Amino acid sequence: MIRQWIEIFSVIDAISIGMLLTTLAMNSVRRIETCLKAYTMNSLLLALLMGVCAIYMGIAHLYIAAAVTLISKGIVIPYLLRRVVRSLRLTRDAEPYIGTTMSLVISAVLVVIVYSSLSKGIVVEGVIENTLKISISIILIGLFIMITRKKAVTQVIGLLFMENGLFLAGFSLTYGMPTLIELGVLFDLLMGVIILGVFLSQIKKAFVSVDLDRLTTLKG
Amino acid sequence: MTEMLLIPAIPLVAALLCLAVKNSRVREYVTLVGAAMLLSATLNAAAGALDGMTLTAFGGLLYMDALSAYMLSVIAALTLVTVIYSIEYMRHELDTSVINDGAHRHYYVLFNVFVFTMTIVPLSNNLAMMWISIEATTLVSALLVGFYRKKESIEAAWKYIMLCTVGITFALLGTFIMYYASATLSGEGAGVLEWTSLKAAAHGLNPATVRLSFILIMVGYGTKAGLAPVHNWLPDAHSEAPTPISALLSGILLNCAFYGIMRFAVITDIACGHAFVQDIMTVFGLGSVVIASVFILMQTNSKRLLAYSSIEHMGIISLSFGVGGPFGIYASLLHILNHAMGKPLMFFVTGRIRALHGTVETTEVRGLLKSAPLVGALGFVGLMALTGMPPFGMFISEFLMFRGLADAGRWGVIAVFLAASVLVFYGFIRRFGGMFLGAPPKGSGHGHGTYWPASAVLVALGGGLLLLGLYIPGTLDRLITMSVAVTGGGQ
Amino acid sequence: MENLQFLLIVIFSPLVQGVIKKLKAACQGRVGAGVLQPYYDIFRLFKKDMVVAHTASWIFYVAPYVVFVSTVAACVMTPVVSVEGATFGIGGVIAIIYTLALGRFFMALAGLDTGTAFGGEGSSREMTVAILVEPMMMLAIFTSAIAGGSTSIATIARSGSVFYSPAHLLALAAFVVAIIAETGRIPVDNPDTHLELTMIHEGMILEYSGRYLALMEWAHVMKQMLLFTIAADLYFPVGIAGGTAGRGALAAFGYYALKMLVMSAGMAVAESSRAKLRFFQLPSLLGSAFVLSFLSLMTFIMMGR
Amino acid sequence: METEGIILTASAVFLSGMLLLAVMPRRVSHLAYYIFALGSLLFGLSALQGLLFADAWSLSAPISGFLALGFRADQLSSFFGLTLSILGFAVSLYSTGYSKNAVNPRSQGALYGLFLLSMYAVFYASNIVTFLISWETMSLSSYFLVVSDTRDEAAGRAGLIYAVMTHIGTAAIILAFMLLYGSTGSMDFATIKAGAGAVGAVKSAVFILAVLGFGTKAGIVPLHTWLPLAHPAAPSNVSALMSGVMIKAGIYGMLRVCLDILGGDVAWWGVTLLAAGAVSSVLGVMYALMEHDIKRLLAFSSVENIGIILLGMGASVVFTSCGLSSLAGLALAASLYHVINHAMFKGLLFMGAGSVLHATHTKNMEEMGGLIKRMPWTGLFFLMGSVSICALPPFNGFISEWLTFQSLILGIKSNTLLTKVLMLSGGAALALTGALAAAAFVKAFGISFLGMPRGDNAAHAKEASSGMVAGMAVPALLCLLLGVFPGVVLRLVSAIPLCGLPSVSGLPQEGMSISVEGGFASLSPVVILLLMAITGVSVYALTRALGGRAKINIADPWDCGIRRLTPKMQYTATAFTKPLRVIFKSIYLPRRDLKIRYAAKPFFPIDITYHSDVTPVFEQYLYSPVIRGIHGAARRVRGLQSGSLHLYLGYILVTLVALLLIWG
Repeated sequence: MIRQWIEIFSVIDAISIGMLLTTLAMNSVRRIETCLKAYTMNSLLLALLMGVCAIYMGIAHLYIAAAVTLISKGIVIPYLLRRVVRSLRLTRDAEPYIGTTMSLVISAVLVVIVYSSLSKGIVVEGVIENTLKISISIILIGLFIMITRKKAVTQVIGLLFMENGLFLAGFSLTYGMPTLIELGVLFDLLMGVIILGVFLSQIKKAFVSVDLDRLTTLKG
Repeated sequence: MTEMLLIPAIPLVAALLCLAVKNSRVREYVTLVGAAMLLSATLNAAAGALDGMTLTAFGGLLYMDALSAYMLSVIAALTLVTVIYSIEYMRHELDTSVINDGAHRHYYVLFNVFVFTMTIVPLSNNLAMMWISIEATTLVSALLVGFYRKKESIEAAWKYIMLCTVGITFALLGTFIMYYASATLSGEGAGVLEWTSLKAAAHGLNPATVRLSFILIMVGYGTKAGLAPVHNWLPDAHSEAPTPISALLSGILLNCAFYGIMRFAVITDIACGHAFVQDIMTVFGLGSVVIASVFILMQTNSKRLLAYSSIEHMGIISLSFGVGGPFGIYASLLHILNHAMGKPLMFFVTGRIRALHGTVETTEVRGLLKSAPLVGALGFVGLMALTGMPPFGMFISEFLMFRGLADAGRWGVIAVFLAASVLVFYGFIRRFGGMFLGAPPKGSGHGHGTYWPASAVLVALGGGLLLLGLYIPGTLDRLITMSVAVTGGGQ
Repeated sequence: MENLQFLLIVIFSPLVQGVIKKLKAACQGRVGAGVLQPYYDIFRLFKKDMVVAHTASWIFYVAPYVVFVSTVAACVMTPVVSVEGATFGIGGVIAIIYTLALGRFFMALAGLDTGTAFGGEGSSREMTVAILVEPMMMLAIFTSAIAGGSTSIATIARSGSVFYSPAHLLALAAFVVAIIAETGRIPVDNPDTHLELTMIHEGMILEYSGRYLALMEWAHVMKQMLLFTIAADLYFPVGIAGGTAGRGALAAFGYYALKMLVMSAGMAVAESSRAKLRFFQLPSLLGSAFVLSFLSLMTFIMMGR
Repeated sequence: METEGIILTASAVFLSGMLLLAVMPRRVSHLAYYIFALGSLLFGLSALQGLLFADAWSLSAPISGFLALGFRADQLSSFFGLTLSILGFAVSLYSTGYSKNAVNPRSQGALYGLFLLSMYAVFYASNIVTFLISWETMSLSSYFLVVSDTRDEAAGRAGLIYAVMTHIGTAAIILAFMLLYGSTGSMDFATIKAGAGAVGAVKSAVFILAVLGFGTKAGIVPLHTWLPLAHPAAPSNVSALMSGVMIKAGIYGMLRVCLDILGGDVAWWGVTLLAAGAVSSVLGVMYALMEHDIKRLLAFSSVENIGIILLGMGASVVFTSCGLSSLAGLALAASLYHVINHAMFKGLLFMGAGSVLHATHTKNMEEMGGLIKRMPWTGLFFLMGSVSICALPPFNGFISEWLTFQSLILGIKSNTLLTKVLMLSGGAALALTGALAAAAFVKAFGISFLGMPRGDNAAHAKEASSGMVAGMAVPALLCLLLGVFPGVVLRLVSAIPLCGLPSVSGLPQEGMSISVEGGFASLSPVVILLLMAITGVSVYALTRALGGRAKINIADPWDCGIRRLTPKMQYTATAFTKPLRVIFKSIYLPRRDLKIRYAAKPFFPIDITYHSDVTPVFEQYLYSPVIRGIHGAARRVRGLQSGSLHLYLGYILVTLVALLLIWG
């Protein structure tokens, strides 16, 4: 009976669109704290979506996946990042390379491209039909955010957005891979974030700031 | 089974031991012995593969066929070589107190872990597993790139990890899509992402889906493999990492990433037809060669120059793999070996130059043939080998690539490639030739402690390149041919 | 017998020189020396002692013989009064020109050998002139060779095929200039002066004396008569024994003597009616002659005659 | 003994020599060159067998599954092999003396051996991959020999240009071969030749590429620029081999690909070759004239001689296209004859230049003079070389140029107006070349060997060591013999099927004399020689008869009475060619700068410095702009790697989007 509810209100689409919106929001947010909030929101939505699917399909290990996502992406990673940000005493991001409106337009274009190229190419059906497109859009927008943002931290956040999108995609395509693999992937990402944190503090030490414009000594 | 599990186990154990022991000498020897054992274990397994047997473990999670065996032997051999040189290099760093003992341990631990992650790549049959191991190599090697904690090295490491993580994200997406493609065909289950089963089912896969997945894989793993135009992390990382690590990065790490592409390419080849794979890999390959050639022309930092040459050679590998056919894939695999010999040789040479002159700027060094004959002579060997001159190995692989391209009737590609190769040669001979020839400046070449096994290794690499230029030993020939068969090329 | 006709040139060349000098004198309203004067000079030189520079090497001693010998060899290959003869098969006109070039080569070396400025100047100018003359001579000869279907003078002379056509007249004009240049006559060179700045041929042999000078001079006049002869064979083969309008040997002698006389006269008139050109004006003269010979060749190819 | 056996032994001899050099002490390293001489002899023996008894041996060894090293000898290869063997033997003898003052004799010796061996490999290679390997080994070993004197910065630069030019050439060659392979599906020359009919459309592309590629090595104008840099920079014994044989490898390549494999029956190919030949010969010798560096002079004259060879080759192609096979044979015979001749006298001249350099420590002719008195043998041999290269009878250069002249004049028999005009113009060019060459070598020999010493080094020069003299004697003698007995060479040449002489009415060698095309022309150099000898003797007798014993008084040369003629007053090399600089100024674009410091203007100068040279047209107006363009472009492209991480991420995004749009 819940399944009907989910279908009627097409909950999955709703949640994934929510994720897309939180990602798009990144284009306008400047305060780093807020960026982190947006990310946390995005992750929670992802976990929620997994949970819903778990209910919808009643696959046991999806609950595990949802739980793991909730813990790692919704709690641990934001916590780590917040610590780094605090330790580096970062408040605002520098002005991005591309203004808010322009970047929103570009993000929209990206979404369009994804939709068009996917609809003529890969054929997916069922509940995830939209989710996949949305997830790939999220990935591209995350990358776009990384391109526009100047501070290292915000870039990391952009990367994390990409990974959420990736998870959404992976999830919608695979309904949760064999758990071992999933854990491995998660572990890798976690390690990645930690190492990034390490380098962030090293950058702060070496370059006095985490403003990426200074990281251009190696060229040619 | 066990002999296969031995391969990743050895470096892991070595890493733990290095973590434990206090004495720096012991660390070196632990790593050295580990590398030697790794090589023997690999060759043992490879011998098995030569008899056509394929090994599997953990319910098909790990798997080894001729191709994996070939890649593993390259990895193991180069590891041993690099360890021997590392000893000389790191001792020099200790003696000149560039690093302290802690860093020394740090280095060897990471080194072994790095090797461990790289050995997993060719062994993993499950494509997601492969992705995990490749991502792991990035994380570990990033720490090695940033080893010196200098501004430049941190910057390089940051760019490296950022770009590769982004790239690899797409690779994972591609893997998911591949999973979806096969899942829609043969239902859920653990075997769905196993390369063997995918290859078996490849005919039935939805071409559009597979194409999308391969594009993402190409961009993702391509970033890691240093294919232009997504190669940008490579020159920085190679030039800033400790020299032995540069050798590992360019000699095998790039090939590990490319190995991922190969495995996917095989499936895509069957699913979407050869033309698609050929086109996309030619685009990336030729692009890399051309871009690299232009950058080599103007480069004065010898390590960066070598980094760009790595891009060029990855381009060649991709180009020849893309053209396929009986010659193309053989050429590609052979070129992997040649590159894994030539590039470390050249990196070690620059390492010794750095130890002698304290710089790797080509404009500041002259007359090495006089001041350090061995380095100078081997440097010339490496130079000629890397520019694809006969009678050295790379000429043979490039020649086979030409043959493949000629069979495919791609004259334009050959012409462009030849033009680019002229630029590459010009850049190399102009920069390195200047270092080796001429009269050494007064008071230069203050001798530093050279470790004779390292010299032996240099000579061995040079000799190997010469040998492969004139004769390819039967076993090697057979192993490569079998690997070609694995990829389904050669028909 | 007819293989010895080259001796005619060897023997009578001083006479031709004498005749030219006499006629020149006549043109200039002088009496001039007797026509046999060159013989006297040569014989006198043979008897004289020699003064040789201490800077000279063996090249200096060998050169006169090489020059003389090469000139004689060239004469042997040239039909004089009869086209019958085995010696014409030795080599055609190309061989003749290159044999003469051998002589020039050594003369130029001899000029440099003693290390005097005059010698160097002479050699330098001689080689320069040669560069301008030799190709045009060759081209002029190509025309005849193509027309006569052979590069052997005898054959060309025998086949009196297409003479007095435009091509041949052009070639003849070029060849005359070539002769003037090769024999070192006005307006290219002045054979009578030893004024430093104008010498070419005389500059090279300035250090020579006695018998060596004799050989050099003799070779020079031989070369002059040889070139006259070649011109006669190529462009006026009438009356040459064994030719188309073949006469007996005696008549042939007559014709030959007549031709030599006419050419000597022409030479004398030309020389006394013109002034010597500045050295750096020579290229325009010789260059135009080169164009003439090239035109002759082209016209022949186009018109076939 | 089986020819294969001889070949293998010879190669073994070479390798043993190279290995021995590694171990033998520095002092005795020159002995290795005797071993190389022996090896060359053996190779020569096998080549003679190949030519006389037409026994074609073949050897092969596998590289991998698909590739094999293969060597085969047909008459063409044997002819070039023979040429190489003769010169290789002579130069090796010469090197026993010359190498004593080398900077690093052992590595130089080893490279020398490798260089010789690789040239044999080039001539005998029977398939594409073998050819390319040998070709590049040849280029590399010569490159290392050029730069082997590491103290010499100029040599380094020359080496760089040489290496890059030759690599460009190789690229063209590879493409040409790949086109052949692609259209015939075979790597083996013989098979390719058999299937050459299938080449079809790309035929002309192959021709152009081959001319570019091999022409770079041969030094065709304007691809010659590396040659006058690299040849002088190399040690003189190597220069002799490079000019004598290595550039002929380029000729061999053209013969092999364009004439042997593709049949060489396209008129415009011949026209192209003729034009290239004419330009190269004239410009080459003109630049040679202006050189004061004796080795650069010789190098430029090599360009000229390559031009002459090409004239013959082009004529042959034209005749083939007209179906005049006999004339084609004649023309090719002329060109091959010139190949061996040039090997002899250019090798000889470079060795002579080497001895002079050895004795006077300078390559600048302005500091030489009077050497013939101090170095009689070297002087004599250099003179013989000069006479031969000026194509003066009775030496060998004359024969080949005579044959070339004949074939060009006979061009009148070709069937289009263009070819007729071009061939006869080629004849004109050849005539001009001959005259210019004479001037150039009067200068080369006269200024450096005659007159008074212009410097102390020249004044105290010593004759070269016996080994070097012996090395020079061999080609000197051959210059004379090949000039007097052309029948021998022509018989060897006629063994080459390309010349097809057995079927030719031209050149039936009746003993001593050669006659062309049914008596169109005939020549018997031996008779000319005899004539000269007889006349010489009789003239001497005559002079004795007329004047008795010569009474010679030694005195100062005529000095206009100023009492002391200093060497400074001699004609210099610059002065000697001044008239030509003026006459041909439109080609030379001469540059002069005259500096006079006065004590009191204008009549009392303290000193006058006069420097005059000619503009290197091709370097200045063809190569420099191109190179500058490439560098500029590369510099601009480097902006792509700006160091900004954002940009790099952008590349990833753009690439992905582009791929999605193309293939997604």
